[in-house]
Amino acid sequence: MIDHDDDQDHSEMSEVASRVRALETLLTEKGYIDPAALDALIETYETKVGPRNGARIVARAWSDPAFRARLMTDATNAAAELGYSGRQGEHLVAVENTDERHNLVVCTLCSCYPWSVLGLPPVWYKSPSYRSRAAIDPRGVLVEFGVALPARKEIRVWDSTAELRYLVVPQRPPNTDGWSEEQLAALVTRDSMIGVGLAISPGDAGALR
Amino acid sequence: MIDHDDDQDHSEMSEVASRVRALETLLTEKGYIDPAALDALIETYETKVGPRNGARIVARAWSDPAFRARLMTDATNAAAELGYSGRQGEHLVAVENTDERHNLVVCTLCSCYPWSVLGLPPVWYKSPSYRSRAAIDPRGVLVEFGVALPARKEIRVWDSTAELRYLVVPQRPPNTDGWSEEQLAALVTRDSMIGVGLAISPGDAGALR
Amino acid sequence: MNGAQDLGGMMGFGPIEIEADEPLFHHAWEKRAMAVTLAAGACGMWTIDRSRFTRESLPPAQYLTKSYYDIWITALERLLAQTGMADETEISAGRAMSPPLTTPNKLMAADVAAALAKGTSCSRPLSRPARFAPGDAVRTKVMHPTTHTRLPRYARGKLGVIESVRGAFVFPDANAHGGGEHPQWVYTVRFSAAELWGDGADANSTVSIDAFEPYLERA
Amino acid sequence: MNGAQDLGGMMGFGPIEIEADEPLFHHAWEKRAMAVTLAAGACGMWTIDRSRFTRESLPPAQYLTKSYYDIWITALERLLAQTGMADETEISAGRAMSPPLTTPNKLMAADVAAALAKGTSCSRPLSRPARFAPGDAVRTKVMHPTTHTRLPRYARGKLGVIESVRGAFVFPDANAHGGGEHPQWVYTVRFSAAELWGDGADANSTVSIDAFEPYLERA
Repeated sequence: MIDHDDDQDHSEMSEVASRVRALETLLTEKGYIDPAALDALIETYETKVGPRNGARIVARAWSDPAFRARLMTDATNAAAELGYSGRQGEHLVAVENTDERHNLVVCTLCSCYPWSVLGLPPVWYKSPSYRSRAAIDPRGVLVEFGVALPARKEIRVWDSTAELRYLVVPQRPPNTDGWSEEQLAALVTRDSMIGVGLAISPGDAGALR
Repeated sequence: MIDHDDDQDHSEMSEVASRVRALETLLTEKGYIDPAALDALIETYETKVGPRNGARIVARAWSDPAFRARLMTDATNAAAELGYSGRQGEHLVAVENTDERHNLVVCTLCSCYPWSVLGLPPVWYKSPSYRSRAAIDPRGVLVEFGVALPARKEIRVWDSTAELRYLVVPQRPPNTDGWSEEQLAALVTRDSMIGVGLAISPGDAGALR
Repeated sequence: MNGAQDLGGMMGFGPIEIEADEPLFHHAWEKRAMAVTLAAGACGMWTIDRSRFTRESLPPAQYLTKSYYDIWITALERLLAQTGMADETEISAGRAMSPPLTTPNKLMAADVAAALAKGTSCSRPLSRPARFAPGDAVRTKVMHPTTHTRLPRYARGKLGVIESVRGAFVFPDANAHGGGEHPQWVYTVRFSAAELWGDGADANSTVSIDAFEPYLERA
Repeated sequence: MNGAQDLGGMMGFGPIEIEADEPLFHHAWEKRAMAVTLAAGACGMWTIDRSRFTRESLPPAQYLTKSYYDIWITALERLLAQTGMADETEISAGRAMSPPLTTPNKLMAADVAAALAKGTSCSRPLSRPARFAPGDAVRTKVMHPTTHTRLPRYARGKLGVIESVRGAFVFPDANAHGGGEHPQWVYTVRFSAAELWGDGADANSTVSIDAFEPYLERA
């Protein structure tokens, strides 16, 4: 699944590629879809709607206590203040990590994910491995992501079984006093907003994920 | 799966066939198995141990009330009286259909089946379709097998989750007074001893299954 | 339905395949699959609940073998055939051979930004009051419908506590099957790991689901 | 473990494929697969419980895709490698490249009839009395071990009645993992369909499982 050049070879993937092409041609010929709309949809998620949106929300919440309060009360409207709204974020809920409590988001039944603030979900989020284990063994799942939490730290798993979409607000790393929202946002990884990671601590070499 | 000539073509089945051949060769070379023992195992289930064993037990139970009583109390020993014992029948239990009650056997967790009296299980018995539905929708499963029971008739499903193996004793068909055990045994289908069928009624055209 | 989609608590799938610097798409076809699924959905011929049910109705061996975008595409093919928007011959051939149906809507390129920014709210007004309040003890129902439901198997017949009342939303169990929206109150219900998983469960973790009111009974 | 083998109550597999005049084997290789599995098992290097666990540990997509004899063969390959009876190179190549292990037993052709007629009893003497008697109300435990168990998911946390005390048998949950036989009393426990499946269950059907004593609590 990590095959980046594609659609030419004779792999199983090519069979799917040709089915997708067939559908696009068929639906265009039937007049059901506008091919240019497809380009616009792709461009939106490639360039406009992604985890940087969520990171800016988190950085604002870290910086602005009043915004944080609004975010925790009504995340849908708080996100909209920053211009992030819409598809698969219509009913947004923010859940906050603390010293005592860590939050982890999953959709065991399909792939529900807060698109409006995190973009499209990564493959692992939709995989049977993650979906099967997040609810029954969240601590073990976190270890696989390199996050070893002490046994005394409570883990709250949120299974997105209805139309609510969850955004984890990770803990603000230490030694970031006086940082700008832009600087802070660079510490907020996508994984930290799903709850499988922590925000980057200044000085950590780790790349954003 | 209904491809009877095989092992030559380039199908997926051939890949399995070559793995089986590889294992047999390897284990023989290592001295772990005796290839002639494999032939003897196959011959046993092709010619000696099969549903005719169970049918003779049922016919005897229909004919001999004392045997029936022993069968219902201790099926392992009752079957042994007729010479049927051993592998996957070490702990046999007989369950009897009546006017009020129908019995159905399944193994939801694998493919447990009373080999000593019914031989090797059919493909459908081991299939996810049967194993998934027999416990939750036994009446619907029976309809698929052509057996429509009235709603007032109790269905007892036996999920073979331990080492007990269940043999259903179907109801004796009417109009068989004075029939010999051999004649009666011909009415007892394999399916009727799993509980997905009934014994053949005299005059029915149906072939044995 | 208890299909292969109901994965919570299942085992045997091996480690999570975490990919460093994962690209947004792994194949060019995935982009088109995502977009064609969204654009076809925008025609308004089916609800999101019906499309979820169509995906979870795939044979389990397929559901567990296919990549997620392939699941989408396979379900889309089925939906097109079921609704009569295209027949199977057209889908196989990849060209139109019969006149189209009239659809309620068509997503044009110029409207994409606005449509995505607006989204599709599943929230609905509901005059009757919510039956439960935060702190209430509830037990989820034992039920195994062959139809669509959003109550996962692992959380059936379990004792939990209402954490939040989230508002009233379209009821997927009815809406997926053309039964109408029948809005219901939705609650976040929290369960201890011990309640859900029993012996050996993590002593310090909890799991919540978002449960529609008909899934719940007062405990 | 909650693997793909735990199929009771699952949905989406379609109609049962009933084959008229089904042959005993569908391919020549199936005969050999059956026989080689039995003969290899007769070496005494693993228990039936371990072989069941090995089969159910196959990735779910494989378990649900392979034919049953292929599941046997795939598990056999794993068992040979795990026990050191053969290594993966030998298994791929189909020939011996290293000396064999000494095994407790070897099934010779002349002994097949007697071995099959004798079988392998899992019954064991147990001095402590059975905890439950016919008619007792019991509740099955809620447990989700990652290890082998014979308590299916659909029958966990459920109220049933002891129908029969079947005797004491090797305990698969321990024996599958080299933990010894730890014999336990086995009971046939019967549940109403309503208890197991809730709303919409058949009013006039029941399901029994054969439950090892540690699966049960007095209700």
